[in-house]
Amino acid sequence: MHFEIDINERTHKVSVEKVGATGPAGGAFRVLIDGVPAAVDARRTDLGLSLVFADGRSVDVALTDRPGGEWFVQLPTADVSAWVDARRYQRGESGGGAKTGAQRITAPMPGRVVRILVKPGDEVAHRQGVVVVEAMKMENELGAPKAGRIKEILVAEGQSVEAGRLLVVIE
Amino acid sequence: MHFEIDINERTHKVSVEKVGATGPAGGAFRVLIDGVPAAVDARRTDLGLSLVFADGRSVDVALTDRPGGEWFVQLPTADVSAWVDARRYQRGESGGGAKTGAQRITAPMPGRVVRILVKPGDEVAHRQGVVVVEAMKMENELGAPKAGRIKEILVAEGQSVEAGRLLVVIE
Amino acid sequence: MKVLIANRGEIAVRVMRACKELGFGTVAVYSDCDRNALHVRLADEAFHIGPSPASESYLRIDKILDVAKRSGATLVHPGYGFLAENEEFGQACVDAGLTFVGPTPHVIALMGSKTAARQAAIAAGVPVVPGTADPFGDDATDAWITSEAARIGYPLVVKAVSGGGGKGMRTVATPEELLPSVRTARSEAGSAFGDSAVYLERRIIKPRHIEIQLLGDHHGTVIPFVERECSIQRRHQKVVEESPSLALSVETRTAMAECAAMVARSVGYTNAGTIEFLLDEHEQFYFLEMNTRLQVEHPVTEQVTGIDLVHWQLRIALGEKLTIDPVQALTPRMHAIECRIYAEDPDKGFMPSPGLVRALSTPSGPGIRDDRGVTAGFEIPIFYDSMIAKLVVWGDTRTDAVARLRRALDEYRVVGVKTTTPFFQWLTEQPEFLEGRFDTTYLDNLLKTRQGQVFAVADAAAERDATVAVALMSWFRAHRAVTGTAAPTTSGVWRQSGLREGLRN
Amino acid sequence: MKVLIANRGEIAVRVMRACKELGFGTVAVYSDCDRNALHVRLADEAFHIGPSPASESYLRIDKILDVAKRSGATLVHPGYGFLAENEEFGQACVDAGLTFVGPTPHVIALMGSKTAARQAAIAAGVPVVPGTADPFGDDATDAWITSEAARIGYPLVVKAVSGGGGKGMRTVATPEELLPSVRTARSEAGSAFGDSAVYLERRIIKPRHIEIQLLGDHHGTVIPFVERECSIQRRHQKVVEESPSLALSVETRTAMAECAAMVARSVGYTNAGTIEFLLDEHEQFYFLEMNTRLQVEHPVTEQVTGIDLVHWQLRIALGEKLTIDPVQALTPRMHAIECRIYAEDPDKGFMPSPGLVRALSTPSGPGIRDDRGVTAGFEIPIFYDSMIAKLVVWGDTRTDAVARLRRALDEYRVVGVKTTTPFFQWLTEQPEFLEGRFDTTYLDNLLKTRQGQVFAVADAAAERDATVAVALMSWFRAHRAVTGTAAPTTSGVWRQSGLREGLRN
Repeated sequence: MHFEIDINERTHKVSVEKVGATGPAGGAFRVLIDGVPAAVDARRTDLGLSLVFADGRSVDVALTDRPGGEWFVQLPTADVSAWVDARRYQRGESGGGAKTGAQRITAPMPGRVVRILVKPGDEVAHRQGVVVVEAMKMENELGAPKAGRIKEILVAEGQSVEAGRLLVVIE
Repeated sequence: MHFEIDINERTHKVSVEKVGATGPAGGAFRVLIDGVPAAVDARRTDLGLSLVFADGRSVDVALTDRPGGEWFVQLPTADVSAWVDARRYQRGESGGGAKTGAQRITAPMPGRVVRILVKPGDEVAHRQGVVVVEAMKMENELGAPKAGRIKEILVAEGQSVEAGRLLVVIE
Repeated sequence: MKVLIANRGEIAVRVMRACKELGFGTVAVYSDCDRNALHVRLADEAFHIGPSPASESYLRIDKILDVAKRSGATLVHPGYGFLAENEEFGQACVDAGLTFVGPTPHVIALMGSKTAARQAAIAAGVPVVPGTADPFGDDATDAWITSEAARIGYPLVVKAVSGGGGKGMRTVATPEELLPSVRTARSEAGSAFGDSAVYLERRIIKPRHIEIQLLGDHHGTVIPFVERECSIQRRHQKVVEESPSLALSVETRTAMAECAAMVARSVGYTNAGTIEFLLDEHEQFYFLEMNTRLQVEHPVTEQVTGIDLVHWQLRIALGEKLTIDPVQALTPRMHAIECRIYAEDPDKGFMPSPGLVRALSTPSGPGIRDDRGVTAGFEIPIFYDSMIAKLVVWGDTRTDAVARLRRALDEYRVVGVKTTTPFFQWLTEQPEFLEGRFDTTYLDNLLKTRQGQVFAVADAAAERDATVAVALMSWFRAHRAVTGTAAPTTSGVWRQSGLREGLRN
Repeated sequence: MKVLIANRGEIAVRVMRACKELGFGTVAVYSDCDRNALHVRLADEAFHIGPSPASESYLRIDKILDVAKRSGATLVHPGYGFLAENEEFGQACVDAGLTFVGPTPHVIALMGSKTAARQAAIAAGVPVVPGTADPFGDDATDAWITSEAARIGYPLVVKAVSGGGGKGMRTVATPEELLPSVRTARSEAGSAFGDSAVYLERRIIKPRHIEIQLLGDHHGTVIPFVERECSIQRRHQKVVEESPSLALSVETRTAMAECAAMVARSVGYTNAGTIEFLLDEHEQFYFLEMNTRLQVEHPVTEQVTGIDLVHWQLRIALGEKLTIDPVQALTPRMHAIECRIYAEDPDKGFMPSPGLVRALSTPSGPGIRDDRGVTAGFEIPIFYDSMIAKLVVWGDTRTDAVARLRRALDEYRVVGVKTTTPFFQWLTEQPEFLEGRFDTTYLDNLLKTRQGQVFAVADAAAERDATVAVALMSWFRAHRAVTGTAAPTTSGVWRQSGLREGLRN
């Protein structure tokens, strides 16, 4: 099987092939990541997956699926978000219409939009504040995940938003 | 909804009726157990159910489903096995044909049958040894869960059995 | 005998454990969003007290007293936060014939006032930060203010009596800044709190926050404990606490403990309380304030002394005499460190990150205590403090404790939500932290210099691992859909889950 | 530096934690059924070494040495069990240039022989159970045997040198029974072990099992620790261990510790080891045997002394000098108790009850240490010891520790398998246990009188609760099937689970 996986603004092409007997509990796989091969034994766990690579390296990975094809990946050393086949998910998404490379800012928690700091067409720098959401009595400024141009703003000041709600699209 | 639940050789007739808004996460219920009513708020948890009764009593219950309509119920104070609508399950069971009141002895773990201590038609007392299964280098004598007559023996000495395998039926 | 625990989360769980160990029944209260919280599940009895906002549930004195009546509880433990330092609540318990596990309402009120507490400390002969004896209003003359400031010495701070969270507060470095600063502080406090009274206090340079836990019984005995250091703070919130402090000599410890006990004795203090001090660069200490309740960070004291503070809270409330050996209380047997693990995203300015805990794996083994109010399957509510756990570790030395802390942080996996764990993993690598060279300004200053840099950077190897994991999980999902192994209709709740299928070969 | 842990389960996890705290890399080995075990998941590296039976994996010296080579590990920690007391393995490690974390192969072999160890104890001037100096064969005359027996005194025990598990062992109450018992013991041992040599030993009445942990470095220092009492045994297997013992005066402790150290010094013992003694009714103690490895029950000693034994095992192996304060090692700061929680059904004669752990909730908070090798989703294998965890609790006094133990047992929920928890809940209510009136025969005798009675009886209220729970869970299942809320096809692994849906409102 082939996947396109977006992590940290990079897209990786991955192919997965099972090696020998592999059940839903796990088994041995040959994985090609951007053309580089890796042999890995993967088993499903209460947290996600236990990976053991051919050289013996053991990595315990926690995985959480989120709306829009996102996976929240918790490694022992760092947390990252990944999108599987992002194009497919983005095509189907209402109000999005973003192409690969577009960044979406979503509400990380339920709250109220108190300020919008940009308008469509604005150029924003990496980490520049874009929108302020109040939740748990704290104002939280959401910054641009990368430099770009504001393509779309999908909320208004004062509006209540649920967690995961798409707020702004940057292209 | 109505259920028949067998616990400790007794059959309880239970009806469950939801009270107000109740989702899959839980809610408030009115339960009739053998005609005696109880009001309970029940929520699903990682272990099973959290129950809070009308008088405030809080009980955290762990529940495991097993083949044949059995539930393994772990209360803070004791563990018990229960069968829901046992008749229905027993009708459909191959090789069983037992009616309500019949007791089945199953292999509690994978192992090997080393001795069968009874033959069909034998009368057995409560806790009397019926079959010996070897597992983890230990011989484990399985006793009669209640007094009765051996109806059927479904394994032979020397035979390997998987966990849950029906060994003997007592009526 | 039943104890009503008028709180939620980890502290409610911690108090319940003490109750069970002492043989008392436990009564929990809960709001809408806490129905399946751990404190409800562990309690013998649980009662709903209202909607999720604290003002409609955990802060409702009437509802809590009603639960006490319905359940037949005779003791009320307030935990910390919510109603713990509310003298009205203490009084209402007393009026209802309940035993409040804490000091008397009178003492709560007295020590709750910053200026009254300061007066009590002065009266007990305990050093306070030099400052004006009383707050002053609009009637104070410029000349008087200027002469008071000269007496106190610069730099100093103008503080509003009713202030908090930095509002109504101004730092004054030179005499020229004095009068303008007093005016702005006054006007800010007046509009924010409706009270424009302010006072002057010397500004301590590089202050360390050191506090003394104490217990007082109803027979006149007050026992002070070895200090806790809580200088690692972010925006005036403690994030790491430890005991003992690296900055204190045994002589200063003894002197500080004696001062704390003097203040407590002078006001007839009973039950558990903490006196906070500032320690300057010259190991001089100054009374700061008193907390008239159990502190969040009490476990580090329990670990280093082997004394269970919550047991004693309950025993004192029932009239028992303190039989603790004062030397044991004042002598650390080991070094303990506590980290407050929050559902916050440290890489986004510590923004709250509540949500569903999908799965949970916590550290165990030697030298670990995990005080937690959250289980797998619990949705951390948006309505309260988002603390997940207090991770307490100990070792023979501070170095051992820090090594263990790192090990424990690596093992702590809260699946589905962002936590402050990566921040602590970073902090425990900082030389100043490792060498104990810090004060209350350390962390905010350090965070400023980082300008929002990510704490735990996913390097190329980690990115690769994540890519492999996501690809394989996607494979499993697709595979399951194809082979139809999922969700056999006759199987159970757990059998239907991917986990269950996944693990059955 | 990397450490290969040649073991599995909780002890592999415990050793890994020590390695991580000391900054060493960790290398795990695993058999087929342990692929997703906790010790594999926590390790930096993990290598498959064969099928599930131990004889094809964890006991395969060649495969383990091969992993050491492939991984570049330079230290090997054997844990307990498996190869821990196998001198061949120790020698093979040495031959391969690896550092074996344990005593030398020579000392393992020496102290592994019951008679050689006994000789070493006698040579060191340590009391042993009175008996024949050497084993004797068919050539011993009846007259000699009779006179030896008279010297030793009745009752006595005939024991086969190669015996074990009660085989080749006979108790002799009177002189008349002597010669027939010797003959049957010999013939039983001859056919069972191919070695008919036996010896005579006085039978100690109401013996308590007391043992002394010790550490020895490569510079001649041996440090003995405060005793552990392990008299609560079922069929010669320890089930509860505690420290300190209620049966020992400080004088006897000191004497016993000194004896243990003398034996260890006399054989040049290095690394961690334990000397087991029997204590009779008159507080006389007798050398029993030495265990040349880390014991299962080592955590109780760590808790009461604050000394990390596994840290020291690694440090000693690397040539460090012991710098432990001997007084700290010999002085209990508190009371600690360990329960071995097994996947066994105590209500069916402690029959093994392996299987899938569906969910897991473990006790935490003050005074708890949970050494566990099992996680939710792990299938406890049928191939090894079915231990789930060692639950260690402590308190200022034994009474406090027992109260905490009860609280912790109530919190321990291993969902899906039967465990020995109900047995411990029952045991901690027994007056003899509470008052410390027990010896190694106590538990077997007590269990005999119970004749298989159920430990935790589900009374009418519990039966009612269970009925309600099962009815409601059935309702939820039916409800979900009807409303079709289950398993939306686009959602994830966890989302598909009943848990996930269940918790989303």
